[in-house]
Amino acid sequence: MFDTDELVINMGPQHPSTHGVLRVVLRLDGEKVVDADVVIGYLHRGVEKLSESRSWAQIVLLTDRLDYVSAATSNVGYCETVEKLMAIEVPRRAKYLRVILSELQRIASHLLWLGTHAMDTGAMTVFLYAFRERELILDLFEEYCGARLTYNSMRIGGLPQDLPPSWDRKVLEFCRIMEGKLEEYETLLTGNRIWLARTKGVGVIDGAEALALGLSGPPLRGSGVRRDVRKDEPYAAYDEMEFDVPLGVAGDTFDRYAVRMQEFRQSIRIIRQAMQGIPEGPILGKVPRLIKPPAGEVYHAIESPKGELGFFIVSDGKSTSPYRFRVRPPSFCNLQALPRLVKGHLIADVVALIGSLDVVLGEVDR
Amino acid sequence: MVELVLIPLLKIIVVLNATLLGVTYMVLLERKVIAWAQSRLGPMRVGPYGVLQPVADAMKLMLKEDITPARADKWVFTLAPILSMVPALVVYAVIPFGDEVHLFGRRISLYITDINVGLLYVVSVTSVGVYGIILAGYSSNSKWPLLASLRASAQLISYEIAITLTLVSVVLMSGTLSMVGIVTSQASQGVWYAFIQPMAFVIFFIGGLAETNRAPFDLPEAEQELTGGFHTEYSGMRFALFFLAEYANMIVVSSVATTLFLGGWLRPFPNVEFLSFLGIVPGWCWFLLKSFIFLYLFIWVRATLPRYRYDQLMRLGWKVLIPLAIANLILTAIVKVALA
Amino acid sequence: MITPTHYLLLSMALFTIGLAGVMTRRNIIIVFMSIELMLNAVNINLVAYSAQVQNLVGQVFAIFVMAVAAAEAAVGLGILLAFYRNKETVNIDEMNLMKW
Amino acid sequence: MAEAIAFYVLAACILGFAVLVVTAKNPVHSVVFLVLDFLCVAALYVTLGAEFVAAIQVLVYAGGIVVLYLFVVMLVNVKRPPEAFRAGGRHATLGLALAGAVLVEAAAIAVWSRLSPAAPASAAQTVPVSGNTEQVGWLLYTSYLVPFEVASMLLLVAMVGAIVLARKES
Repeated sequence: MFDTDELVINMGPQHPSTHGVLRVVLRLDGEKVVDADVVIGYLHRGVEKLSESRSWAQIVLLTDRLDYVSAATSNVGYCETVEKLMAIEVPRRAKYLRVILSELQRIASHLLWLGTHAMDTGAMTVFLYAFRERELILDLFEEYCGARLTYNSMRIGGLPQDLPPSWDRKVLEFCRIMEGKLEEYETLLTGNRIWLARTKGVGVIDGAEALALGLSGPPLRGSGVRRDVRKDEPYAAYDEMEFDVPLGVAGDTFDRYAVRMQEFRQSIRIIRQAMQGIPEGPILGKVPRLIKPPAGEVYHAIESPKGELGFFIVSDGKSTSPYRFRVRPPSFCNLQALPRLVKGHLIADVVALIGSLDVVLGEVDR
Repeated sequence: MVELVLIPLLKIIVVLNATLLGVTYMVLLERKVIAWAQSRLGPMRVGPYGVLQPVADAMKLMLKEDITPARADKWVFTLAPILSMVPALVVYAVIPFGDEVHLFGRRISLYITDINVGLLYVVSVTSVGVYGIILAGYSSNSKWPLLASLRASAQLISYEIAITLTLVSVVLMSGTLSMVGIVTSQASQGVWYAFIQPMAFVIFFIGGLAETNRAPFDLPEAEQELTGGFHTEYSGMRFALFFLAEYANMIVVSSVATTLFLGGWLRPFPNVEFLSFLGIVPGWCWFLLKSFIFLYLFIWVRATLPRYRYDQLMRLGWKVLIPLAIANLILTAIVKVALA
Repeated sequence: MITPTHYLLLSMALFTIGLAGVMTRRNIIIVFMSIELMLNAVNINLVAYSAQVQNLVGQVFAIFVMAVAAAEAAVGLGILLAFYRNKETVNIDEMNLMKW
Repeated sequence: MAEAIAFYVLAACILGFAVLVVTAKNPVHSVVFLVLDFLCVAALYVTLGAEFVAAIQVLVYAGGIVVLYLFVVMLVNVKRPPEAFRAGGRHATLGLALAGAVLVEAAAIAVWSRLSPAAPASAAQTVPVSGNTEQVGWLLYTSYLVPFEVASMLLLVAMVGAIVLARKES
């Protein structure tokens, strides 16, 4: 009825399903989205600039606040970047532990994505189921480092502490539970006609365009592009792990969903291998007491749950803090596909698509 | 005088109070059942197992500041919740909760009234309920409620057609529009209409979900899409009225479904002799039990399914349910004529 | 005692109010609504006399009137929407062209 | 007595709401009054023993037609503020005068030509069923079958016409 004119509507920054403080200005023709404009910056805290006046060791805890639902992977990314700059050799046990923590973190992050994505499409039970399992991971992290959200769990050159006793048993127990619960989620969603109707053919993007838009992580792999930093440029101990890179075909919301669901299983697989093959030894490499990398610049990327998380750091070799610090946040790059994805779809698809891109505003705005 | 005024008045008071109490506890039941489905406990703080939670909720809503948005159409804004609450309550006038009972030496029928056009009355009165939603969306002077109210009215009007068509096929079976008459005809035919009209029953249930804005058709109040739907701008008692109306409508739909398809107050298999011991249980208990099963289904569905999209909802209504309902109606008519 | 004359007077008054609305209001939607009021006035008459003479034909005709009113409203509002889309007005005074 | 009270109350409501429909500044208010007016008319039908027509009145008029009006009014109102009721223009004076004339004329006819009370009841068709709904249904499907079918054709045509008219040209 209201099709005679376009309706401009503000979705966010206060909106239940923009996952934080994202603001999307939608131009609607009835219920159909004609155009979308993503407005970001509501959560900008100046992490990058702030890092330039903090010591190298202090920056680790700033990286916690980038992707706050996936702090451990950000920690790994930053520490490895500095290690690369300083050419520090990390002990093998530390590498394995980093893999385990990263993959646990990936599962936790994907669980949060699954819950909110399903919640956005109205399946509220999945949300609580996902949080139930995420709780187990948070408990594991709490036992390891004492924190449940911002772990500060890495140090340049290794890890702050070794595993607590019987932690490994609990991790394996979690893997066992998680596999059963995955079946539960898939029963509620994957075969559900309404879920299929809501996700299949929504927000289709092909591989070439996804690459052109700079997508990475599950959104890119959902379009069928084989790109995974863990495989392509292995870091930590990923070169010793055996795992598959799940790929989508159609590049729609359902494929992005399916890719992540497969990644749960791959993560469990990696955790099991790492727990099995974890060597004994020190957990912290030889690191000078005062961290002062040589002059130079470095870029290093890891595969965070959201995609390729890169750190670009310039050191002048004189001061005890970076000269220039820059993050390549996967959420930020993935988010720029949103206007392209939502065009021509309905409002309900907008929330489904924000969910399927899995953005965290802490990382987008930094 | 007692027969004409006092007893109906007492009945009205009892039904209204029972309804409002039922509605508030329906909210608690929903929270509890969904919580159990999601491996939570639900409300536990107010009273043992949270049984006093509805009281606390009611207190909160009553004491909350009643906000009218700036530049809202104040007059309509106040009227809208009333317009959605009143039809939901007025429908109870024709719902037969049970047969006659003897009380204080009088025969009292367990319905407020039995009118000749009972079913038509239900349909007409519920069709007026859409005004509350449209006017709420319009008068809030806010875009999200407006979008939601458009969705809501389109949805309600579309699914009303399918529902009414299923009702027609039930009327074809019973030969009467009176709610009591429909129950007694099920007794005389010895079968619940759910068994001879399974298609109508299913369509009615799906349509009922849509008519009451329940998941998976809860688009008009989809929090994740429309920040709360048509009652986004409402607070306090006016919001409570919308809330009560929604749950009252759920009870209406389940009561009507019970009456039309599950034999109302009749015991299961009303004409099977060796089950007559079931007759010990009074009729109104059967009625409440059957309605409760429906309400439970409503909650169960909400805990399980994702939400339809607007276009899918319309497609389901117009391209699936309405043709099926029409086909069912024609089939019923043909069979009825062939058998006659 | 309420006689048919009472109903007749009621329906006349309602009809007149509707007529006054048609004549004075410039918003075409309100004009439409006034026409509905007039149709209702007619219906009151039909039903009142049907009750008076114990003949249901009056009620049957009232139902036909409603069917026609529904048809009128649908087409009328359809035309109005089409017009509004082109001219951005609902003022009846500005609707003075057969073609544009 | 009760009948008289019901009639006068309902008549007052009907006329009052009708006046408000015509004079309300905001078309949305007009629509709301129209709904209330139609509900009162339906109540009047009930007092006349025409339950079926009353139910249809609520279902078709209040629940159907007026919703359509509300939609259109909202569409128009959203885009521009409601225009004030401009009484006193040349049109208005003329219109009110005409309406008054019609009222006087009709009232005169009504008063002078007192109906002979109660046309013979035998004129009613004998209908083999009882109950208002059944009787109306019987008449509709026997004596008035052709008009009934014509009316349904009319509705179909109107539906198609409305869709064609309201559709956006693409």
